Amino acid sequence: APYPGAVGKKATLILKDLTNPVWIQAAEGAKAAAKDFGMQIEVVAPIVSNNNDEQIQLVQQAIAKRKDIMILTPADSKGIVPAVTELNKAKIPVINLNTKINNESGRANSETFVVADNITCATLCATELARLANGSGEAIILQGPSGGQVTIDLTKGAEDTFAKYPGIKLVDKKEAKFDRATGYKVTQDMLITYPNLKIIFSCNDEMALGAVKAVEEVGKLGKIFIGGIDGNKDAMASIKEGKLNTTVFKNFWLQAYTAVEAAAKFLDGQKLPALIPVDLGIVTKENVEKYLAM
Amino acid sequence: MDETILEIRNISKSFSGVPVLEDINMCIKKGEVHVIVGENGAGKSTLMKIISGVYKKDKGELFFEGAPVQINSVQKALSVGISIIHQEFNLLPHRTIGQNIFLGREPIKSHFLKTIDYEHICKRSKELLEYLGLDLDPRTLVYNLGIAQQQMVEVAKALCFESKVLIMDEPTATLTRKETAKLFEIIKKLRSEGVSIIYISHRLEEIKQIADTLTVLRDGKVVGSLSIEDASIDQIIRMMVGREIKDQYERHYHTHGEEVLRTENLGAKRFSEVNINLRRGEIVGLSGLVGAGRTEIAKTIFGEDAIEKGSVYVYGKKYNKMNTQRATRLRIGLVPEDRKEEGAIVEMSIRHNIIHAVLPRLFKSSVISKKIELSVASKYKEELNIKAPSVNKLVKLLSGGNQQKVVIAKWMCADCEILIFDEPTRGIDVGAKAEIYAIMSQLVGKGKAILMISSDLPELIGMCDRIYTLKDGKVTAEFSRTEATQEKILAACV
Amino acid sequence: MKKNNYSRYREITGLLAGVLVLFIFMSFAAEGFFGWYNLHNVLKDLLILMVVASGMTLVILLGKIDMSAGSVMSLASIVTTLLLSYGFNIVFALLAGLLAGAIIGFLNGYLVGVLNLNHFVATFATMSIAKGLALVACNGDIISSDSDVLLFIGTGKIFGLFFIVWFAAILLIIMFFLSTKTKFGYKIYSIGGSEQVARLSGIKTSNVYLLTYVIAGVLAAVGGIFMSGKANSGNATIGDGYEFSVIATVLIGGTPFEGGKGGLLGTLIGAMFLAILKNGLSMLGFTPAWQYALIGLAILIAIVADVSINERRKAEEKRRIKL
Amino acid sequence: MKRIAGFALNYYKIILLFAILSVSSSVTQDPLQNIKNMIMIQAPFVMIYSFGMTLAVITGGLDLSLGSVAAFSTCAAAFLIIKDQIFLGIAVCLLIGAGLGLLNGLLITKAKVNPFIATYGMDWVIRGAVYIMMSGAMIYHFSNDFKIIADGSFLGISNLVYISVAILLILMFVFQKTVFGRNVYSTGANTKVSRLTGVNTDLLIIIVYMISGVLASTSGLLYVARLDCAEAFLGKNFGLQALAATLIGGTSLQGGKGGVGNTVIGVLIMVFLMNCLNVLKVSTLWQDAVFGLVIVVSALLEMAKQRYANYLQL
Ligand SMILES: Nc1ncnc2c1ncn2[C@@H]1O[C@H](COP(=O)(O)OP(=O)(O)OP(=O)(O)O)[C@@H](O)[C@H]1O
Ligand SMILES: Nc1ncnc2c1ncn2[C@@H]1O[C@H](COP(=O)(O)OP(=O)(O)OP(=O)(O)O)[C@@H](O)[C@H]1O
Ligand SMILES: [Mg+2]
Ligand SMILES: [Mg+2]
Repeated sequence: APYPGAVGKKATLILKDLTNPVWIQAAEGAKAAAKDFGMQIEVVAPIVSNNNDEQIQLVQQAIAKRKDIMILTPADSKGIVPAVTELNKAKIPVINLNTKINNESGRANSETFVVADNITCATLCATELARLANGSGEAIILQGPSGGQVTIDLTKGAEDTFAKYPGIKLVDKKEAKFDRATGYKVTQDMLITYPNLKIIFSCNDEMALGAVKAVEEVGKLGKIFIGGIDGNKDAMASIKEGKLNTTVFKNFWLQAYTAVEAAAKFLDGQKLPALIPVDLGIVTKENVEKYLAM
Repeated sequence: MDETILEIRNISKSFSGVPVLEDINMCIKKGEVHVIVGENGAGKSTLMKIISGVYKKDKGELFFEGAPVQINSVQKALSVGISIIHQEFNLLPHRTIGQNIFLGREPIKSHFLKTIDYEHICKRSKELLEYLGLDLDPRTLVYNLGIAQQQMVEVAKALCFESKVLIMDEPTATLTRKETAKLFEIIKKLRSEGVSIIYISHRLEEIKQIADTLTVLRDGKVVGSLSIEDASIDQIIRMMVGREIKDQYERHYHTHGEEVLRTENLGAKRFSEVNINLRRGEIVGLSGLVGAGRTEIAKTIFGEDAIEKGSVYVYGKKYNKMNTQRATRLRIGLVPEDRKEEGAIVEMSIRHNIIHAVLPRLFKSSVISKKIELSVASKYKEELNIKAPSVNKLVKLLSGGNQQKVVIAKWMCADCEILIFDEPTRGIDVGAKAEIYAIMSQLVGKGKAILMISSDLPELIGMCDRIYTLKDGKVTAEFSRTEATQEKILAACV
Repeated sequence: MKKNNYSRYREITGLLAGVLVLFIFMSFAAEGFFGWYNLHNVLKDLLILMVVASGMTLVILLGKIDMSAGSVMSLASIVTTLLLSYGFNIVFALLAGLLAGAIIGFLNGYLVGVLNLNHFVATFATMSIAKGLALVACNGDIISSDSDVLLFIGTGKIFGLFFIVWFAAILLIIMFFLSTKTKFGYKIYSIGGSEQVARLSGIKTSNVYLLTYVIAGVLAAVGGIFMSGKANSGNATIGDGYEFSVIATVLIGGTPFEGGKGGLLGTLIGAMFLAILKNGLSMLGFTPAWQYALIGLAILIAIVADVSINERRKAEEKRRIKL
Repeated sequence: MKRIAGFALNYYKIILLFAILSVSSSVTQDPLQNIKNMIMIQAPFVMIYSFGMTLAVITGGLDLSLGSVAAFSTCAAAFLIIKDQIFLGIAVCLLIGAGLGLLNGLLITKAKVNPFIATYGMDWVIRGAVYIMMSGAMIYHFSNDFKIIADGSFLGISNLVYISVAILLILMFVFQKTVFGRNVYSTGANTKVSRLTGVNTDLLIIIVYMISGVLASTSGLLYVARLDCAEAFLGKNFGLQALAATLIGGTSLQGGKGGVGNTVIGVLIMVFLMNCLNVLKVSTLWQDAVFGLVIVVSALLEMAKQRYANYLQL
């Protein structure tokens, strides 16, 4: 075993969701890592996706089960703080994954942050879209359910990026509930409202694929550039076909694997860097084959 | 005795443009029993609801003890000293007797917290119940009471106000003789204490027993007020309906055909070992005190309640299980006692209701033709003389008697061979009653068979060829038309 | 005769037995379930549910429903934390949160009790309105709070017990008292039993509707504030779908939609049932997918197994006779 | 004045629809295309599952399980359709829809569970089942033969329109013109009277929930064909949307009143309103609030219409 100190130790991985394909990949990555390092891992998630209150309950359950380490993917970076404080009090080390725990108060300490955060993702995707559009044109953002952390972060990332290009005008932000059908519907409305639309930044691949469908139907594919986030199989297939322009391969499997490895290292007594980056790949038509093979 | 306590002047009321009361004038004297009679829909209950603050009057004035009063809420009426026993039951089934009696004006223990003094409620209720001769625990849920007992609780509720004017809207419709007698005793006692009583009833034979004064309403107008000594039943009827009604129980007796219905040791929740039979061209009565289980027998034959023991023979064929679909296929029809909940869909039109039962047979292809529907419905509307401007009128807008006729029309339209009438004339005025009797006669004349349940003994004796008496869910005797007398039947019922 | 009085509790005993069995099963089967730390947390969550559900119970006792409860929680959460973030005093912020609940409750009561709008439609609409207002107010953002008081409300302890436990307990005792001993409580049962009868008995129904909906709104707001306390932040999605759990709790507790019967005690046991079930299933390691299926099944079983099915059938038979 | 008020109240829904339409048309550059979009593509989906809700509401109940039924049946069918067994797949999908509807119906009629809680519980169970079945997978890239169902058009009109109009006509016929439909209305208005008139009310209610299930599956299937993907979280907001459309359309929750015709208007108001907000560039955040207001206002107008029905007779 590479990390003898971790063998037999009990870890809990709290995800944001376990019904969505990408998070199920994460669960698999975590389990693979646990097997490799001889750890016991329990992967849990709220029943209602992205529900902060349920995540707090899951944290408390992990404390009740006296786990050795906690890997946490907060659905709400601010709302999880009291639960992390509790973990700190219970002396259960926290590995922060995917979304950064807001530690302005200094009461929510984690050992490390495995970076695959949404702001970075959004920056990558928005930059690629801006490049495709030659740095000018009207842009919209398709958002997840209003008020959710993911939406907030991704929107912020995209807004900040677009703001760097004087030619790009962010004309609207619309909620499309993270699902394909709504993404499709909202995009239809947007195409009518903004006839000169050039960029559609979507907060996940599902809505992006809905947007692709709507754009395809008005024959503007290639004139409007669409980008998603996540890198799910369907999206990459669409990129290969030349419909979707880009997505960010978040590599959930690797994220989770990396986080569990970090946990193992920590339990083994090694010192962790403050940040552990995970390779976030920007997928384009050129490199899509590589990602499809992964 | 001559002092006027309540005077009604020029009261008018209309519902969505339709006048229901027009210029009503009436005087209620202190310590009298003032009976109000009138056909269904004459406006009796509406007038009472205006007096007791439930409805707002459109026009007119009320004078109480000589001074004008504005009664604009139930609370106000009560504070003035007017209380009412409504025609519909007004009890909450899941609350106790005591809670019901004090409903809406519970005594308060602590004024700050507004907590209820439940002990006082129980004590006072117990007294009232005893006064009415009822041995009931005030903590019993009303849900567990029989219908007659519920009615007595209503009486207790009204008495509890110690008011000066007590309105009773058909209090005896659900009472047995014994309880009716008890109620009359109480009315007399109250009268002697100076309480005025306004009493509404369709049972004309009661009136002579208790009334001091009588007012007749017809079509929302006062036809006349007279002292009881001056009134004869015939005259009252004439005033009510505006025409002469001949022999009420009009029957032609026929030779009876084959047997269409027979029960063999039929038993269910509240009755057992019931053996009765019914032949074509025959009206058979079921008599018994309220709670004897007559309705249950009817519902079991009709398949609404499950048969637990024994069986039912219809046209000679034996059935151990019955449900309402099978019963209707066998051309059995039930006119239930609870018209509004079980008889007609009051939210729908007359037309809908009349052809409801015949639908699958009328439209074999399953596609409804509006033309046929209209003509069939109109035919029965005419035939039964249902008073309504059109068959598209909603049933809830009809008077009780006309609603009942709609229910009967439904089964006539379905061409039923066996009809079960459960309390067909309860709460129905004399005119409509006579019409319903005529319809029943006509039906048996055509060879149909009728099972009739009624608490009104004269009507049962007048209409039936045979009468079974029931007690506690068991058949106690059978009388033929010639043998049946009120005394014999009563003796078999108690 | 006396037994009739207690027939109401017979239904509850069945459910209580179910809860006990569930509890014992989970104690043995689920690692970490039976321990003060976990049970204390379960108690806290169940009391938050119960606070909201006790308002809902009153509404359902009236024979009505309040679909806006979840959205009111979100709105209260946002209003409170937003005001805090603008530097307002905590007491003021909390009162404003409660007031937001009261206003939506009043709107519900007005639509239902005064304008006679169908209760489901009315509260279904205010559900959207309240959620919308919350989103607009916070501009779709999550609002963090640095208030130690709010944090204390959500996570602090007094004499070893969570503040929420104390507070909810007092609130519930008041609610029990209100619903069973006071004139107002009597009126709720009466109107639920039959609005017509209540009105004919001189009860001003519109006032009772208004007050009941306001209470329900305020209690939902309390629940929302508790939730933001737990997270020490405000979130417009805090109460999403919560009304459904709350309604399920009330129904499992034996207060049927018809109104007029049942009560808070049943709801409390219903809340125990759901809270223990959720915590236990999660502790047992079921994935969310399985939890979905099993919770749904448990709700159905709890309702189907309810003794009151027979009651319901009987009630239908024994409908009051109207002449 | 009275005439104007009467007219406004009688046709307020049409007027509302017209108002929304003119507002949205005045700001878009290609209003016809926009309206075509709404009617041809957006409305049909919503309409079909809203019909299911409407029917359930007519029986005096409601069906909160529409969305999960759509997800479960289409996901199960997708396994077949992806292997090019299109007809078998569609049949399986509709059968599953009917089967789940049957379960709802049995719970409501035989176990006497209130429809609200019965279909809510079923929603959880079915949603759980589809998550378990898919365990994170999605099925996509169907053959064109299947996609044409929702993508294709005939004489310039989208297939979706033909399908939804056909369903509408069939439902209108069945529920307005046949004995079955009449009995459903009677049962909704008063179950007990209907039973005592010899109607098999339990069976009718069960059939209606089965139809509702089939309609949910149908719209699910159309979504899958249109978006070329079957996934476990399809239709999460079907139930509430359908309920809103039904209520805006004016079908009363008391049962026995209203109909799918009303729901067409309800759906159009809803879809056009959302579209209008979008083209007016109103922030998404306001949409919930506006939506709630529209429900209240239309309910109040409906009530005013009923109350002044006599007064308003022109
Ligand atoms: N709330 C109401 N809305 C509309 N019409 C009503 C209302 N209440 C009563 N009516 C109508 O007013 C008329 C008088 O009704 P009312 O109940 O006063 O008659 P009644 O004399 O008491 O008859 P019954 O002997 O059947 O009790 C009837 O035609 C009835 O349909
Ligand atoms: N406490 C009660 N509350 C409401 N309805 C009742 C009550 N008791 C009986 N009923 C109903 O009243 C009807 C009459 O039942 P009851 O027990 O009085 O037998 P019955 O012999 O049919 O009496 P009757 O036909 O004279 O009213 C039945 O439909 C029964 O369900
Ligand atoms: Mg009357
Ligand atoms: Mg009877």
